[in-house]
Amino acid sequence: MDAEEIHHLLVQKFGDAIVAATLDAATPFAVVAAHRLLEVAAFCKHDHALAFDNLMCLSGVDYPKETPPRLEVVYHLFSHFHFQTFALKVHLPRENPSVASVESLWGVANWHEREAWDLFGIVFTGHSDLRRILLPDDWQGHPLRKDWQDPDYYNGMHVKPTAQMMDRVLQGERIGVGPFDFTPPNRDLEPS
Amino acid sequence: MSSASPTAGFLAQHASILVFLAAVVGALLFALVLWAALRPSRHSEEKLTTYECGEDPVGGAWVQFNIRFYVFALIFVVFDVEAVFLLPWATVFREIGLVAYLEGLVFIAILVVALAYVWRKGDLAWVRPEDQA
Amino acid sequence: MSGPGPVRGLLHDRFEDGLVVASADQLINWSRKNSIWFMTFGLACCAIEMMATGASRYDLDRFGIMPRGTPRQSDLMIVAGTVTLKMATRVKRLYEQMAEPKYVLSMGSCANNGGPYWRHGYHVLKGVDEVVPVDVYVPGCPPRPEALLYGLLKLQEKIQEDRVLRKRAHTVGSLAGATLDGAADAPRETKA
Amino acid sequence: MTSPAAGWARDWDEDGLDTDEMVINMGPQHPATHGVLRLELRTDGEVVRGARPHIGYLHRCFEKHAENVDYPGVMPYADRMDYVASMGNTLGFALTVEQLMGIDPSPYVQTIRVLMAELQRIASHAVAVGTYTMDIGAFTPFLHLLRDREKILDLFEWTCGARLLYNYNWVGGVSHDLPDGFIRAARDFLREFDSVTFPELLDLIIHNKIFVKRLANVGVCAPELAISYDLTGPNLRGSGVPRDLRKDAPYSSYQQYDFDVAVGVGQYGPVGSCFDRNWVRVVEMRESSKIVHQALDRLEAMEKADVHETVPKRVKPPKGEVYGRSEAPRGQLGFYLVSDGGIMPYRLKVKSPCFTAMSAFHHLAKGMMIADVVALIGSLDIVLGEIDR
Repeated sequence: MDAEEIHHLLVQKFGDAIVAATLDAATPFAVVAAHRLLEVAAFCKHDHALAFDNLMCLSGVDYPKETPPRLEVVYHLFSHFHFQTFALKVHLPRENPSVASVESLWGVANWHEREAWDLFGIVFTGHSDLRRILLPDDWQGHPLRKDWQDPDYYNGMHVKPTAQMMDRVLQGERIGVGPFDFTPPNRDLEPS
Repeated sequence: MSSASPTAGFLAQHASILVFLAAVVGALLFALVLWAALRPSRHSEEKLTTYECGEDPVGGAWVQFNIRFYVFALIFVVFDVEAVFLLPWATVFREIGLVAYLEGLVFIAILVVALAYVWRKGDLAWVRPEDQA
Repeated sequence: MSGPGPVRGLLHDRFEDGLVVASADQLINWSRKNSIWFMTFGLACCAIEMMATGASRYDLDRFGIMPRGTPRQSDLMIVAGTVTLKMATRVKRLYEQMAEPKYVLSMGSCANNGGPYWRHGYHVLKGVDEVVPVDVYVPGCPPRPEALLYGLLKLQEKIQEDRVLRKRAHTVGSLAGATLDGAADAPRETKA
Repeated sequence: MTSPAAGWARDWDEDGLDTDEMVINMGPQHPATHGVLRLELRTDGEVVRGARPHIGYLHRCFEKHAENVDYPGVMPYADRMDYVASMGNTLGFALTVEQLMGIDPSPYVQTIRVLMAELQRIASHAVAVGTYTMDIGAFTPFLHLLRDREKILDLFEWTCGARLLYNYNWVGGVSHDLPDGFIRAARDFLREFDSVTFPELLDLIIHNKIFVKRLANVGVCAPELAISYDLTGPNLRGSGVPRDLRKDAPYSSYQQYDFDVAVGVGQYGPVGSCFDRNWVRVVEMRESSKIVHQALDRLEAMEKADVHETVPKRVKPPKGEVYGRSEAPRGQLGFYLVSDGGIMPYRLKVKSPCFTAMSAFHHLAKGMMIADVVALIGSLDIVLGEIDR
């Protein structure tokens, strides 16, 4: 069944929980209210007409410039049975965003949600083990947010790109000007 | 055995073994001492930390292992000692006649019974089926 | 964890220059040069090129260069791939756990200075020489197997020049612990 | 089978003596973890009670780069994600952007893309099977397979100058046309591959008694678990689910080629074991060579067209979003691209097949012996560049 029927079925079942939908996009999606997401997702999975038994991809997207500024979580679903795809979206505020975890429905969501927490700071309530997955545990901040600034150091190592050779020369550092010491690295200096 | 004093013949018979042992020990010592003298050594605490693929080891290694690994060690010792007894017997059993030959076989038979008992008791399984689940 | 101590050895760094000692040095260096065991430290794409260099067409065994699994038994650490900040502390520890004499070959532009991930890589270490003293840099992304072989030959030349028995006037680089005391912590400036 | 002696009265109750579990790190620097993956294994004697994979040791901030570099600039970074099969990544990304921009490359370009993708699949599976046999203990197949892979790398190098990371698939076309004489050289490789390499691989390794006994019922993954944890590609087909994007949702004119989808049948044990996943990869190599044969015939019939014909001068897709999927050698590679109409992607999220395969690891590794954990990692055929992105 194509996107319109899926959308129609969802609106019929959940009414106002389906806030908006764009069905003519390259991949059609429906925006779901954050507090009702778990029910809609469970319905998508268990309903025989939809049977979305596979969560293809869960991604966070940061829209700081939209009004009101929001963080989006996008669920791309796929059904092995009907061989159809659909996407659900959830709009979250940019300050301490949180949404129910769908780990109970699709096992793969465990890692996808840990990555969304690690890189965007989205809290998934009810997640079994919400830790950082890609970055070290003592990392501050969530790098994929649009307002991310590279720190200068991370336990003693440069994070900001170190000055390029060009900039150091422009600041007057004498690089590659010589006199060059042609003796091999460790031959004794006095003529032996 | 020749009538000369036992020690004269003794050295001649075992000269080859002694030379061989001396050569082996000599080569070993030479190699170790030479490299002990030549190699640079540089002490640092981090070098002495245990290597666990680059990570900090979690928990100690001195843990209570499963008891059946100890049973394995016992079984190994039993059959190893059997081999120690059989080797000298095997080198001379032609000269020492039929009775000694049969005694050897009885010795082996006893240990085969022991092996069958251990096998049946299930102590030879490295991983017990009930642990697998 | 205090830094590595001074280099000590019974006959090491004892004798003035002379014919016997110089030829003894040559013999020792020749034996070390032709039996470099590198630690399989494949991080990223360069690891696949390192594997291809070790395989049958660009064979490493003909130089006596053989991969080893643990730092305890290896003389050379080929840093093949991008060193991330999470991995950098492990690289430092593995380098410390290697036995003397130990060398480091930085393979690929990621290990040299962060490579293509230099500008926006918030989690990428800008060059492995921030954590370990490097002997040979092999440029390329990934370097061709011939480039890696050339780097290894350059390292062999460097080993051949080493002063094992002869008194060590001043040397640079991490040759057999030749780095002056404490330099391993701040490998940037090699004192003249 | 329960041990025969179970019935005998045991004088001491083995479980009465409490045994501690030891935590072992199969850490970032380990020959068998196919890259920098750390496994925290809770073991009781030899049996793994719990496994916790730690990734992120090769997190190279691909998605941050994708937001600060223009579209053609993202291609080399896409190459470096799954660095063993980089043609597959760039093809996936190029198709995603073309789907958003509505570009449809000429049949000549599509055929070249299929040809290159399938040659890359053979080379990638050669590395996968080669390192897998090395993990299990047989060293020589690794040398043989890498020697044959070098021939494919020669073909790639002849075409686009690089051995491993090619930046070959551009948005709307390919970077270089095939040099003349390429088709004859590719046919030579295929003749030798079909007649010598593949049969040799099947007889000596796959149906080898030791190999079969070692892998037949290790790491069995049920289809439901595979679908729930979104295993894709050879990992899913190994569990008996015949799902292959080249057949189900053909892209880049895959529908014109006839090849069949290799599915694990479990001839030596339960379906979905390590053996099946590896067997599917090997059979896929033969299917790929069949596709390459047909692609070469098609290319000979076609007259040469300009490969940069549909490459746009400035890649500026319209505002919108798309989720493009393609069948990379390691599984279904997804690109979720959000464009705000600028020359740089607004957001590019990559769904990597190895990332999801690894998320099922703690389920599969429970109750295994440590040596089988190594076999399981090899059979999932993970590449850390793609897991950590």
